[in-house]
Amino acid sequence: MNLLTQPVGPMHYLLVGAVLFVCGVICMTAKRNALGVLMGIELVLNGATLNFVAFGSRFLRGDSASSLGLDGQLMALFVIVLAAAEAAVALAIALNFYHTHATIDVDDASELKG
Amino acid sequence: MAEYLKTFLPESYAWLAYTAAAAVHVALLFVLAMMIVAVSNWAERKIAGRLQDRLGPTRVGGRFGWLQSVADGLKLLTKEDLVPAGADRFLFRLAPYLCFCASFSVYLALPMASGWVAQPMNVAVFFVLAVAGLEVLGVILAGYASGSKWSLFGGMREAAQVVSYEVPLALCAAIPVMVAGTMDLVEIGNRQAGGFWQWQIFHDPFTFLTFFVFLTCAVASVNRAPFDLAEAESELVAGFMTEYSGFRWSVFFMAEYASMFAVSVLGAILFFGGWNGPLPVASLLGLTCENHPLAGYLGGLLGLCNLLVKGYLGIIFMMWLRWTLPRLRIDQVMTVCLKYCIPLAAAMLLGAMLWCYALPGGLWAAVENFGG
Amino acid sequence: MSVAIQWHSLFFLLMALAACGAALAVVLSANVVRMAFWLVVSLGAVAGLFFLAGADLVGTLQLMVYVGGTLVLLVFGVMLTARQPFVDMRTAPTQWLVAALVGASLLAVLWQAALSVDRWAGRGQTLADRQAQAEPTAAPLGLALVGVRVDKPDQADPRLRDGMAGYLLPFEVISVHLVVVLIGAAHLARAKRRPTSPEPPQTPRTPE
Amino acid sequence: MGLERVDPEPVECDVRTDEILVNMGPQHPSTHGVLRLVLRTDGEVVLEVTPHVGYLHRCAEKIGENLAARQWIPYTDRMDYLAGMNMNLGWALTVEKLLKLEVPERARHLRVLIVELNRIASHLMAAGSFGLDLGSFTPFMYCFREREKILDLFELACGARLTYSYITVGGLMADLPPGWLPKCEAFLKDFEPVIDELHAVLTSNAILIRRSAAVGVLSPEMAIDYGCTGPVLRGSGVAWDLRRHGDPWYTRMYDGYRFEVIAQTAGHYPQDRKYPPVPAVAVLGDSWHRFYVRMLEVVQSMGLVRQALERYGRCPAGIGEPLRLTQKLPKGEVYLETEATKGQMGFMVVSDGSAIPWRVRARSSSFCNLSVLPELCRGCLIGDIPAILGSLDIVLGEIDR
Repeated sequence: MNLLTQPVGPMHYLLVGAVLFVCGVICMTAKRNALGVLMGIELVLNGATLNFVAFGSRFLRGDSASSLGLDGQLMALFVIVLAAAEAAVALAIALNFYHTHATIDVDDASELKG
Repeated sequence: MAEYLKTFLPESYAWLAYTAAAAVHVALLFVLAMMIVAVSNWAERKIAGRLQDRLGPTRVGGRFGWLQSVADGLKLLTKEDLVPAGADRFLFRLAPYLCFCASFSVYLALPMASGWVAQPMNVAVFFVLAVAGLEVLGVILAGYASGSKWSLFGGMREAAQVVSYEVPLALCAAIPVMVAGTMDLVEIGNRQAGGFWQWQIFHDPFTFLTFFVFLTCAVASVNRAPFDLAEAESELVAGFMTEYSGFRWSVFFMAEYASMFAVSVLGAILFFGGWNGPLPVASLLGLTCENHPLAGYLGGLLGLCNLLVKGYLGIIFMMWLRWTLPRLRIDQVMTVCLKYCIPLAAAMLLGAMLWCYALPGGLWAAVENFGG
Repeated sequence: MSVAIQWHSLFFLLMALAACGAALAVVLSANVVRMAFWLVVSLGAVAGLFFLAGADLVGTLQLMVYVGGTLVLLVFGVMLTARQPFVDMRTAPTQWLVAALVGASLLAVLWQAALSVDRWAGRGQTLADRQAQAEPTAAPLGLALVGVRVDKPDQADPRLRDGMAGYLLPFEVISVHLVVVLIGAAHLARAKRRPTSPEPPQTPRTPE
Repeated sequence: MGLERVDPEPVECDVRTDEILVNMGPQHPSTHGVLRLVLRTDGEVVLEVTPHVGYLHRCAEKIGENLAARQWIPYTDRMDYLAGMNMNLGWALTVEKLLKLEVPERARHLRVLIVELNRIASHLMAAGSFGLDLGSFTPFMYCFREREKILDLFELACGARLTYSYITVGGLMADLPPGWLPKCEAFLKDFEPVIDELHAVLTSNAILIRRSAAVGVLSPEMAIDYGCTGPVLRGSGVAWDLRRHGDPWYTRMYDGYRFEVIAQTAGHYPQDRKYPPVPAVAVLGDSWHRFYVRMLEVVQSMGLVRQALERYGRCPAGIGEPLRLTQKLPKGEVYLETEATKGQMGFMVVSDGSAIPWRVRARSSSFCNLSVLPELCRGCLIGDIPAILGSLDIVLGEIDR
């Protein structure tokens, strides 16, 4: 009940962000499906965005001093928009790879190995 | 409401008051949405019947078949709920509820009269558009999880169509937002109080034209004919709903009607004054909160009726379209969106922007200025 | 401070659990469509967290662009590349082990870092205090994007006060970047063959 | 003539994905019965269509070799069940030609009357279901409403609404009941404005035009090569109608009747009243033209019905004697094609001198019309398949027999 009775601060957001970030990293390293890797990247980006919003939120901090203020939210906006662009390009690459290799297993993408 | 309930309860049970208040709000919204679904279902059958020179339902619940929706619901509830052998069972079962959640969450931010909104929101227009667009995820998952190629085609079509039509829809919604200067739906509605000449559709020629682009995109984004490609009966059997039966199918059905009404109400608030009638009857009669809380309540009720009528006009228009027009082909749907709707909406945005810059008061003010 | 439940905290807990649980499910599910589904849940819950942090514009944008656009695109990609329905590519146990080790150590570092600053815990204010400070963010954000910072009128540096602290340039850069990326993605996704039909029947799909 | 052939090369599409093999039918809503199409598609683009027939095979021809000639009439009803009268007529004329059996003048006009009414009913069904295939439900109901009125007339005449067995070898089963002629005239009068309605909701509907114009273009050469007949052939601009160009044994039934063969020759359709113009996007031989030909033929059939009504009324009583079941057929063989509603319906009878034919054969018009489907559908979109199939207007009962 401790968590329920005390107000939420940026710390709590950071913890959630950390979990998302780590899940994303594991996805990126462990998944063999190119789209799985892409999903890992999305998770990582979201974990980071969460931190930006948490630090930028006056609502959480309660004090406006030394806060990121609106900059945090602006960063979050940019991350979201850029993630959309990144997903489009990554998907195009995955599709192209699929046409040439008939699979999207990233372990098969090894032509550039010496 | 929670504060009112709290007075009856000891301090340590304050949470009960909040929960009860929340439950009542949720129940109200849910009942509203379900009533809309039930009435729309009946109306669709009746209107289709009349358009096709037949009577439509006449048996259940009296001469006009008022209770047909109840009978339909009972039938669907008692039908067997099949899951195909090749389906991804988990996602297959979940997909209808995802659709349902998305289209009902829209009601969270839709005001039903001045101030009658579940969650007042600063970015309500944006929120409504965003949440309404989430319905597509349920459809895609349904199409994929069914393990049927027809369903897959339906899901793919829906994905392509809805993601494309969100762009012109958002552009069209941006124009009244810009004219009103706020994204708060309550505020937008209140700004159009007065009379029908204050409605935003009559603000300037650009908003007038925008409404028709908005109408096209709205019909397309809720997948109604002639844009009902995802469930194109003669091509894809029933698209993403092919493998669904019984209750799960009816959940999709409810989601469709709920989002139809939501988009109609959104259009009504953005362009047709929302809860403000064509003539300012409520303020003429003095039905405002300043006079008496009860009078304010009555005025709100009047506004609700206004909005419901406007929303239903939208729904009836969509039904009329559905039972009249043939279906477009997928490439033609995309052409309509990319080659016509988006450039038109963009041009309207530019035009409305210039108009707002040159004649800030809108057409009515411009006429008055000219006369004066 | 009363012992009554803080509703804000309760909802935060719900959303946080949904986000973390779904993120874990993304890691653990083998089927790529289920991964996409859990990702939707996770990102949706993150949008909820944004709302709870008072960032309603960012939350809505997350719902619209991320969940409604990017993820639809992703699921679309999954469908296009699923050779047989319900593909799963198993990862070797040793790779899982390495990934788990990396993840666990990273988590430990981040966890420690988050807990290390006491000021971040957010103790000491009531909800009422915070609600007094919360204000709509849509208009200031929009103004900041076109270069006017209404939230920082007391800038010491006059250059920053005159709009240099705004985000007009990044905004423009990102707009151009988006256009370039979308054209590039559309070009990349096309098959490298000359279509023989005079009018291609399908245009490549791009997100908004 | 400004014809465009469909590019026979498989269409290259932008975003290439896996080829999918899809089964369309035999339980698909728009395959007009139990047709099964196997589609090889790349996304929405159809690379190849293979029709599979035979789900409705009932050994009709073999049955005909074990029955007296007149007993086979009910089986012809069940071939093209949307135009039973035309099927009856085809078989009756074939056997009559073998027997050199003349029918009385009153029976001749009654046959024209009934057969053309059935043609209207069949074309209405084709037009309505074409609209339905393109997603427009309401015109289908309008077409059905008018068709019901024709079926009511048939019910009055012969007691049946679908499988009539009315026209028989040697004449007809019964003369018209009293009061039938005014009812038929009333129907024609009511029907006239409905045609304009149908033109408004179907023929000149912008979406329908865009869905069907330049879709499934069938060149006249290809139509002839594949043996396409009826409205499908005429939709490609070939003015060929067996009622005018057929066997004399058949064409003399229409002696003295005025009607136009509906086909776009020299750039325009024969028109005796105002119809919606041919849209600029339409290409001769596409789905829209096939549909349009049927709509115009309905009007021609109405004219024929009017003429037949008048002539029938002037004839003395006597509609012929049905052939006795024990009557021996003369030795020999006869093949006769008639202009049924879907195309040229041919019947062949070979007799060894007994009352029961030695060999019976039916040449299905829908079968030949369907055979061109793989050519028409190559490279189209999935949404075009119902449009093309609907414009071919096939009936599986006739294909599978």
